[in-house]
Amino acid sequence: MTKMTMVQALNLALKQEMEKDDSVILLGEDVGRDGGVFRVTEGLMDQFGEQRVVDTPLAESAIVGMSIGMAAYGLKPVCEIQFSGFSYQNFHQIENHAARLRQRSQGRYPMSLVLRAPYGGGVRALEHHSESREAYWAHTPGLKMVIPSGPRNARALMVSAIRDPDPVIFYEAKALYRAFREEVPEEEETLPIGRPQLVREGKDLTMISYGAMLRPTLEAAEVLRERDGALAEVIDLLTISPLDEEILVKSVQKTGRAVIVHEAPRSFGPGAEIVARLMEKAFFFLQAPIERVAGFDIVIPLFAREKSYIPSVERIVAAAGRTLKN
Amino acid sequence: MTKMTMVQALNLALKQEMEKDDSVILLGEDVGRDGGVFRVTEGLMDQFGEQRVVDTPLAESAIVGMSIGMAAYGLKPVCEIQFSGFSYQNFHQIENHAARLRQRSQGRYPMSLVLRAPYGGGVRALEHHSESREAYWAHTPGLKMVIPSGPRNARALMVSAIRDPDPVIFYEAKALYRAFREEVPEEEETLPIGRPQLVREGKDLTMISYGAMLRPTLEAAEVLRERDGALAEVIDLLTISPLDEEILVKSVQKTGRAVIVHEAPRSFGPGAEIVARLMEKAFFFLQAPIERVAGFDIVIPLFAREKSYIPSVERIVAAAGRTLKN
Amino acid sequence: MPRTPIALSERIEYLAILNEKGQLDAELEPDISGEMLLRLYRAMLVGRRFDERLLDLQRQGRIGTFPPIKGQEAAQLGAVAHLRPGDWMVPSFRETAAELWRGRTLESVIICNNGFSEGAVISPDHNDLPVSVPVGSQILHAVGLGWAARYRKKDDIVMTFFGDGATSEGDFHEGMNFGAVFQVPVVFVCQNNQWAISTPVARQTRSATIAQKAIAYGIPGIQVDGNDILAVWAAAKEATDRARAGGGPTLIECLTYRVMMHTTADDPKRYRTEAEVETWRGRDPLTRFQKYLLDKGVLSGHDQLELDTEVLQEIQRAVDNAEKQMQIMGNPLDMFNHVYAELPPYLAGQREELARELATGKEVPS
Amino acid sequence: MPRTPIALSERIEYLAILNEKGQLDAELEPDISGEMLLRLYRAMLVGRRFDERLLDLQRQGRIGTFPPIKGQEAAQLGAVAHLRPGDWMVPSFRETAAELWRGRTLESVIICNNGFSEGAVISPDHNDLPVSVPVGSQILHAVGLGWAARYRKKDDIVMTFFGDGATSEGDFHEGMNFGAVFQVPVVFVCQNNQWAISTPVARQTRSATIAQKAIAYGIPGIQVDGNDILAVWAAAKEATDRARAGGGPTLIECLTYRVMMHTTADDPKRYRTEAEVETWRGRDPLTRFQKYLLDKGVLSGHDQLELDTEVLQEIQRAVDNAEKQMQIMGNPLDMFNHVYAELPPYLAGQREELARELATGKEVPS
Ligand SMILES: Cc1ncc(C[n+]2csc(CCOP(=O)(O)OP(=O)(O)O)c2C)c(N)n1
Ligand SMILES: Cc1ncc(C[n+]2csc(CCOP(=O)(O)OP(=O)(O)O)c2C)c(N)n1
Ligand SMILES: [Mg+2]
Ligand SMILES: [Mg+2]
Repeated sequence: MTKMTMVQALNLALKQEMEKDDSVILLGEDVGRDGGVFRVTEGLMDQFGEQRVVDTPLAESAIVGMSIGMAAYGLKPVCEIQFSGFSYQNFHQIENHAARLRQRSQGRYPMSLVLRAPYGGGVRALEHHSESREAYWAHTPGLKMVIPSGPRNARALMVSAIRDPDPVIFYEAKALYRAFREEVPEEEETLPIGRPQLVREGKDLTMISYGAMLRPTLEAAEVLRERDGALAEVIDLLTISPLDEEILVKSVQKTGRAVIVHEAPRSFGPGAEIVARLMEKAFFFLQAPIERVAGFDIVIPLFAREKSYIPSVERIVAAAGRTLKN
Repeated sequence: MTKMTMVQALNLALKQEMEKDDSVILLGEDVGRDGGVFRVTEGLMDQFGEQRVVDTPLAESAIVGMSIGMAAYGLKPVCEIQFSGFSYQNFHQIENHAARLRQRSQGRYPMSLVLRAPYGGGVRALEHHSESREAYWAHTPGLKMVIPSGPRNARALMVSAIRDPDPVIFYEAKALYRAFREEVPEEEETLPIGRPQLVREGKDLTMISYGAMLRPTLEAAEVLRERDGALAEVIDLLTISPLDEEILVKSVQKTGRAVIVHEAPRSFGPGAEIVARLMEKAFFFLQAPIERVAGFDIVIPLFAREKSYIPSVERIVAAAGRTLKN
Repeated sequence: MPRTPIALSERIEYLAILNEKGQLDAELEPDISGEMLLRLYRAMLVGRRFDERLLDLQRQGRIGTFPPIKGQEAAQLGAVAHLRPGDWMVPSFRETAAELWRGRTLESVIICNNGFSEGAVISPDHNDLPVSVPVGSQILHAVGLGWAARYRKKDDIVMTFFGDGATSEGDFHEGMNFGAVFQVPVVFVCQNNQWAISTPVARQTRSATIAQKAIAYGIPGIQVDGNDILAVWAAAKEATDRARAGGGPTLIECLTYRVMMHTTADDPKRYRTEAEVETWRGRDPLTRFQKYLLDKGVLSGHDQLELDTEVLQEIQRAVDNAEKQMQIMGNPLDMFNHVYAELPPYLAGQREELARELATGKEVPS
Repeated sequence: MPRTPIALSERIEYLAILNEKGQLDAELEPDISGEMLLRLYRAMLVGRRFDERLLDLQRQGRIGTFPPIKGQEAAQLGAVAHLRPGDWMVPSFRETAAELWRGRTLESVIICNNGFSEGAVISPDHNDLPVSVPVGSQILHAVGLGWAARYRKKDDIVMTFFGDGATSEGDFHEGMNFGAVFQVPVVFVCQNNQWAISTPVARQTRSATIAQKAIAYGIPGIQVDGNDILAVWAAAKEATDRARAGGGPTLIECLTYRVMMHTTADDPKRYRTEAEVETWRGRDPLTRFQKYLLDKGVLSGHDQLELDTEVLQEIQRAVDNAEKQMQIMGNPLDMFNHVYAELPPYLAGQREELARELATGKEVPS
């Protein structure tokens, strides 16, 4: 095992899958020579050549549309959209085709395609570089929407995403890229797509989060324990959609309380669906209204004010405190 | 008052606003000579000329991007996207700019822009012509998302949308275009954007819907009264976002039960947000889990099977029945 | 350092071989075998008669909205005839004749147009994509397929079709550009049928031809009389040969005409004159080709009559067949098929909900 | 009906006036007043020195990521100088020199680059759009503005800037096409600085020039030496005059070079050689123009020194000013401003939530 950043872990996943399977092709803006603007694909063009790591012209719809053709041919394209804020240029290719080609061809064509995109705030980036809009994809039938929360699960989920027969939108939190290191085994590791993970056991409250928000959520859980003696169970979604609510429901049936944390705008955001699922399956266990700690329903501000936008440990603790008071 | 279809009522709204204000400009594919594929803009090019009703080349991003420029100049473009299924071609123009230009220019430029698009199923249309994905826009800060449920409110809301200083996505249910007629007054009528309407009073249950689903919801309410003597209160959202939950919350505080009905896929759909709002503000009044009756999380089927996809009166009644049993 | 004219490396040409009266420019006549000529003729005939029959079915409410192809048979068949089964055809939505050439059954077209996705099947021994409704979007898939074929060192090539209207979409541009930069083996065939619903091509673009747009991408472009199957054949042969030989993509503009309505939901009288349509009826690709074949002695008057009957019978059988199949189609649960390779749990739950609902005969629980 | 070459109505030309050594092609010398020449020179100087200062500030952590413009001053200023205040400039994100010309303050640039949206202000007496990061997207706004100006019967024109990379985006294509079809008064200025981050222009497009893409839209296109402010001036004069006279849009390709990194987050050593950069340093637009002005006697060695000091002082004042302003900026509640004309109720509630949170000094309620 080596200690790796998330960038390195993702790089490892790509490298190993490319070594194993010559149908895995990387493409996108600056992914080759430059190694990607965040260096996730660093060194891969040197190792695999220009035929497998493809620097494309600057056009997102083309990157995705071309990937769709490659996937229909039976390749496994992993395309990069430089920032998720520019993935709307290819929205129609995803909605109209990637999410449907299996269905539109009555199962004839597979659509093993991964769309990687950095998302979220916290790195003093430019306008349009900090959004968190996974709900768009999550609401689109035919897609899978995956967001890892650290180097090790990022690597394992990326391997699973590449092997998945369906299109996977894979958001990578910029704030996590180099935030911390984790032991990542050299040998292959996968994680099932569509399965959230219990990452901290508790009994008084269920906290649900993912991506860059998992760590402040865990910190908040720790504050709650230290300060109030309240034991929070924490669940890392990992897959936003298709959302499997089983583990969430079980936890809330036990704790009767829940707080959901994400950076995405609150209204019509991922948290709403989780509330709705818990309403459907755990209503009679609920002892307090479920709280959502989320981005505000505004354009995410430029970086000087980002800190007040993105959910903080304090804000999470406060929400949990309200929930526990009921 | 004349009895009008929704197509005629929308046409009236456009015509009258264009007569009053020469900054109102219509543009889109086939909106001029042809009067729009659903005839909503019929006769307007004859009346107002090619400078005010603009047939554009076939490019949705350009239609919206051009409208953004027009709005920044101070005009009030009303652009048509021929089917909402092709509004993803312009998703980036809406997300990156229309929803933000006011903010991006520190309030300097208004963004009085209406994007009209037919949505939803039920008219035996082609692939990509029947989707209901209002949640994409509703989750986008800076936008307003409006869906009328009949000729009269369509006319009034269209007038308000045109006068609104912010960008409005205006979805028109194809299934309603010629489904029925309503009295529509010749004189001006507006409806506030951002305000749902109570359309049927009741005490046992709150039913929330909008657009084409309002009528089956009302029918279901009638079935419940006749069959079970249960009195359902029915609310027509009209504005999906920004969602004002006040009237929803009041109703559920009274009834303790709610069913939400929409065509859009259930997961991460508009219903989820309504559940979450009611959770926040009416939790302690709830006597049963809130039910969502919605499209399935699949690609909407071609028309032969559409009837099983779109929520039916029976399905709504069944959900209400479950809610009332608790 | 004066103002220097920039010499362009691309030349744009116009090609026509068989004129409106079916008269041949013998110098340019392509060398096509008698057998192939007859196959092409039969395919044009099937395309024409089937289109007419679909219109009847639609008017009788036996199928839904569909886009007639009448008048565009030559543009489609002259091009697609150069593909091998293992090649890829990436259609737009108005290429029924080409799809049938590629082994799609008449039945499947009827079934699809009647709202059953089971009709969207691709002939198992052909590598084609299904009909694509979002205008221009499929062009990019063709580029990806071509890229993949080359990567796999196959000599498969790809042919994609789109309309004049499609050339306004960003995806057309991005597709042409990627195709050119990556030198993929793709033939871009634009059926310039003069209209995009109610928009005439002169309002679609200010360029005098679609073909000259190739200059923007540094690839060869050619404009042909798209109602002249020999011209289409010749241009497409050059382009497919080039693609197969690794010479990269070509843009072919076929000048043709949408003789019918855009789709059966459209009323072209609102925006164009009968006189214009008449002019183009006079340029019909089928009668023109027929005359050529008769002149050439490849076809006799007798063959012609026999073929007519045969084709009509084939279509009738297909209609009967399709209608029989549709009676046993229609399990609503099938709409959950193929959304994912495997149904995720929550969605499986939704399928069960529907199954229960169907089982109780839509009984309302009380 | 043989193969006929199609004659193109568009001619694509190349224009250069002042060569790399600052030597003039006197025949082509545009007639620019001495005052304007000095204004242009000063603006180039401010653009250059400010860019250098921003880089320092960024390296010191006093501002965030920003895109340097060094080497592209002539391409921007030679073009934008033809605009009247009431005209519209629609920038991409690398037009700081043009923005300053149009009355944007140095302070606002610093403030914006330090993450405060208050910096995104447009000079009140100029009609410009703010910086636009999504590549190519702004081109369409220019078309809409131009359309609106013509509709209002104003003789306002619009100039929009974009890079070579932007020409690959669908929005470039759709914008050029709409602009051409509607004959809007828009000048499309492509700063072909040879790179889009790590992608060289040869990999961006297979066409030999960007200018020839105009042929696809049936509008005039011209390629100029973008480091030669006289050539840019001359081409832009022609294009702006044409636009103002109702002659429709023009595409100008300015051949220039991105001498620095893409943004301060980029390391160009990863993908290009120092030798290439050196070559282009030798074509510097500022020294070239300086030599011309000295030769012409419009500028003296003394003026030059004085100007240098003056400009540095101006920049220093702006930095001080901006840093002072930023100390009192930063009420997080301001991020709720301008999202809507009026805050909707639920959002007003969110603002209150934040206000309460701020008021309690992030105290955690227990
Ligand atoms: C992206 C998109 N926008 C709009 C439509 C609606 N629409 C269907 S066909 C069509 C016109 C297409 O014209 P053209 O490309 O010339 O093809 P033709 O119909 O003439 O074969 C339009 C506007 C669509 N299907 N897709
Ligand atoms: C739609 C979109 N895709 C990707 C990016 C990321 N990005 C920013 S600038 C840039 C390169 C732009 O190249 P060019 O248009 O030549 O302009 P230059 O940077 O050379 O001025 C890229 C890929 C973006 N901002 N917008
Ligand atoms: Mg057409
Ligand atoms: Mg560039």
